[in-house]
Amino acid sequence: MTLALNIFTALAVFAGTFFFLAGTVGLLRFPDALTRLHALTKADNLGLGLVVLGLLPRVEWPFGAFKLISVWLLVQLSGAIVAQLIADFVRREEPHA
Amino acid sequence: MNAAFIFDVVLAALVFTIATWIIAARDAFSAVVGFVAYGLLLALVWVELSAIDVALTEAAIGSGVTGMLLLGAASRLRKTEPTAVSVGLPMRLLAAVLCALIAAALGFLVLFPPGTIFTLAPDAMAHLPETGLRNPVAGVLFVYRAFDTLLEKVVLVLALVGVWSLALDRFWGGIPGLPVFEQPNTVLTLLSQLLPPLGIVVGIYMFWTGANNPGGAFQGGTVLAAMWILVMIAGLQHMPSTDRRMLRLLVVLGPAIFLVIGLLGFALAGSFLAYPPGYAKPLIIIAEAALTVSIGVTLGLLAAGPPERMARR
Amino acid sequence: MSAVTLFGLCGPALVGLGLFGLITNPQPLRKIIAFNLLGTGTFLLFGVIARRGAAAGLGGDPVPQALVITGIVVAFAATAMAIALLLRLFQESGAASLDSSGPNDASEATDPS
Amino acid sequence: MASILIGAACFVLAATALGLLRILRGPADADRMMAAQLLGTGGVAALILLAVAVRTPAIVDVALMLALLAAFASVAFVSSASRSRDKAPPATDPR
Repeated sequence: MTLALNIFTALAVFAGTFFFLAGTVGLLRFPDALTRLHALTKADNLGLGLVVLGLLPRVEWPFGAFKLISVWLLVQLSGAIVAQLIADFVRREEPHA
Repeated sequence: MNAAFIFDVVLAALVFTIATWIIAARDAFSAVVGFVAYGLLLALVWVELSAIDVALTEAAIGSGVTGMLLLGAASRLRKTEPTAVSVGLPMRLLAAVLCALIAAALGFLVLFPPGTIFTLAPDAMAHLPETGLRNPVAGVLFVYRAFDTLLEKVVLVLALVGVWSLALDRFWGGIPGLPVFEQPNTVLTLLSQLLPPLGIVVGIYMFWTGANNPGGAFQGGTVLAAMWILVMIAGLQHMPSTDRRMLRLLVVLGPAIFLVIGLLGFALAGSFLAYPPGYAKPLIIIAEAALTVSIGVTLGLLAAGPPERMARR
Repeated sequence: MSAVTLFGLCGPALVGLGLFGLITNPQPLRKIIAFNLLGTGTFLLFGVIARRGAAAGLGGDPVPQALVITGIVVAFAATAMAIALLLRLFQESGAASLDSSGPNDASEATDPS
Repeated sequence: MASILIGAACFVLAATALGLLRILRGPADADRMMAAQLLGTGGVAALILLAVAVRTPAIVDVALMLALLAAFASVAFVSSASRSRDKAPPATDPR
């Protein structure tokens, strides 16, 4: 049981870290601001989401788990809205983009 | 060489690199963004130094509210940048040598500390049960060094008076010049409707848990301040006029209640800021609750800046 | 070398960098940022002293930690004050090079009605 | 398990910090802001990984604080940048 749990955590966390790396690569390699924004949201959603998923069985139930999920939801909310705001800003800044 | 140490090495290297970047960056805006990132990393450093109370403060103030202030100033001052005269090379070299010497001297002290390591941790822990608190940092802030904390609150109020008095004479008591988002923006409205309720819960949680776990009035108050500013930036609530009596009352409420409790100490426990035995915790909670509100309002007003226009009557 | 020593050396380096920026950078805003950097370096030194004083089941000496919390709040107050001063200075002296939020009549004119 | 989690925290931190190269390159201020935003998320992930690895639940509170204020810097940036731009050159503004 513990072994299965460990494997689950390790897999989810590794998958999460991969999305963080993907987010960085996207931020550095994509050609313009709007596509870079796209890369950013992957780290918010999937990267942090998978890390939280992997850690869930290891925290105190229910408050620890509740806090972890709230952290993820908060980052989701801010991430989504900041992406919109920046996209809006960029579009008004350079109308051709 | 274990994982934790590698983490610390990476963290320290990042902090140092970003600090160098902040100093070396060509334009002020890059330096400010670097500073926001730097504050974030510093919160991680404080976690690694087992100072979670400090990490919370740094996360809230260091990168959050200070970042906002600096970003606002950087975009306002953008056009004045090219006019600044830079310092000549000989002066730079001299400064570099001087600063390196100071850093080296401090570094030497870190590497070769005095023989006996002085610590107040055992004393702090030994008397903590008498206060009813279980967070030693809260114990230091509100019992052992309560005078410092009281004065610090007074400093915040004085800083606010200082900021306000920078307004033009005819705007005294007017409305602060916080940049309000002018384009009607539904996304920002959504954020500032959803986030503040959660933020207020977190702020109160920080204050409440502060007695026994890392957290406290500063951290809670800062979260409240941030939420207030968010609501005002989004234009959901108008920035209040600074001559509102209620507002000014809220600013001094915390320090005033703390002072009253301190003066009661003369009558009930024999000296200033002493708590009568058995009543320490409730009194501290009352003072902290008032301080949380006052810190929230004061930090929010400090970030909003001096008054720049008058309220329409 | 331990992690504490590592951050302990980071502190002085930040103090040095901050001081250098404070002296050599001509822009007032950059000086304010550099001063904040210097401050955080000093706080880190306090943090290292606290960590070395770990005893009685605590991860660090709570007294320096509490001092740092006070310090961070006061540093913020000072920064807010400095920025307000700086913005006012530009309003007074460099109105031509500053955006229109500077001169007083303009801000009255754009007062949302 | 603890080392794996700390290793992952280390990796996330290093990866997202690499994104800070965007601050160097720019070109626009919005791109720079995005790099700080990414590091914010990375910092949150690193903190919760650390919290579980060293079994200190209070560290999650720091992550909660960062998550709550994650949008704050970007909102301040967008609002102050659009204000100074809108008011600066009246000629380019169609209104």
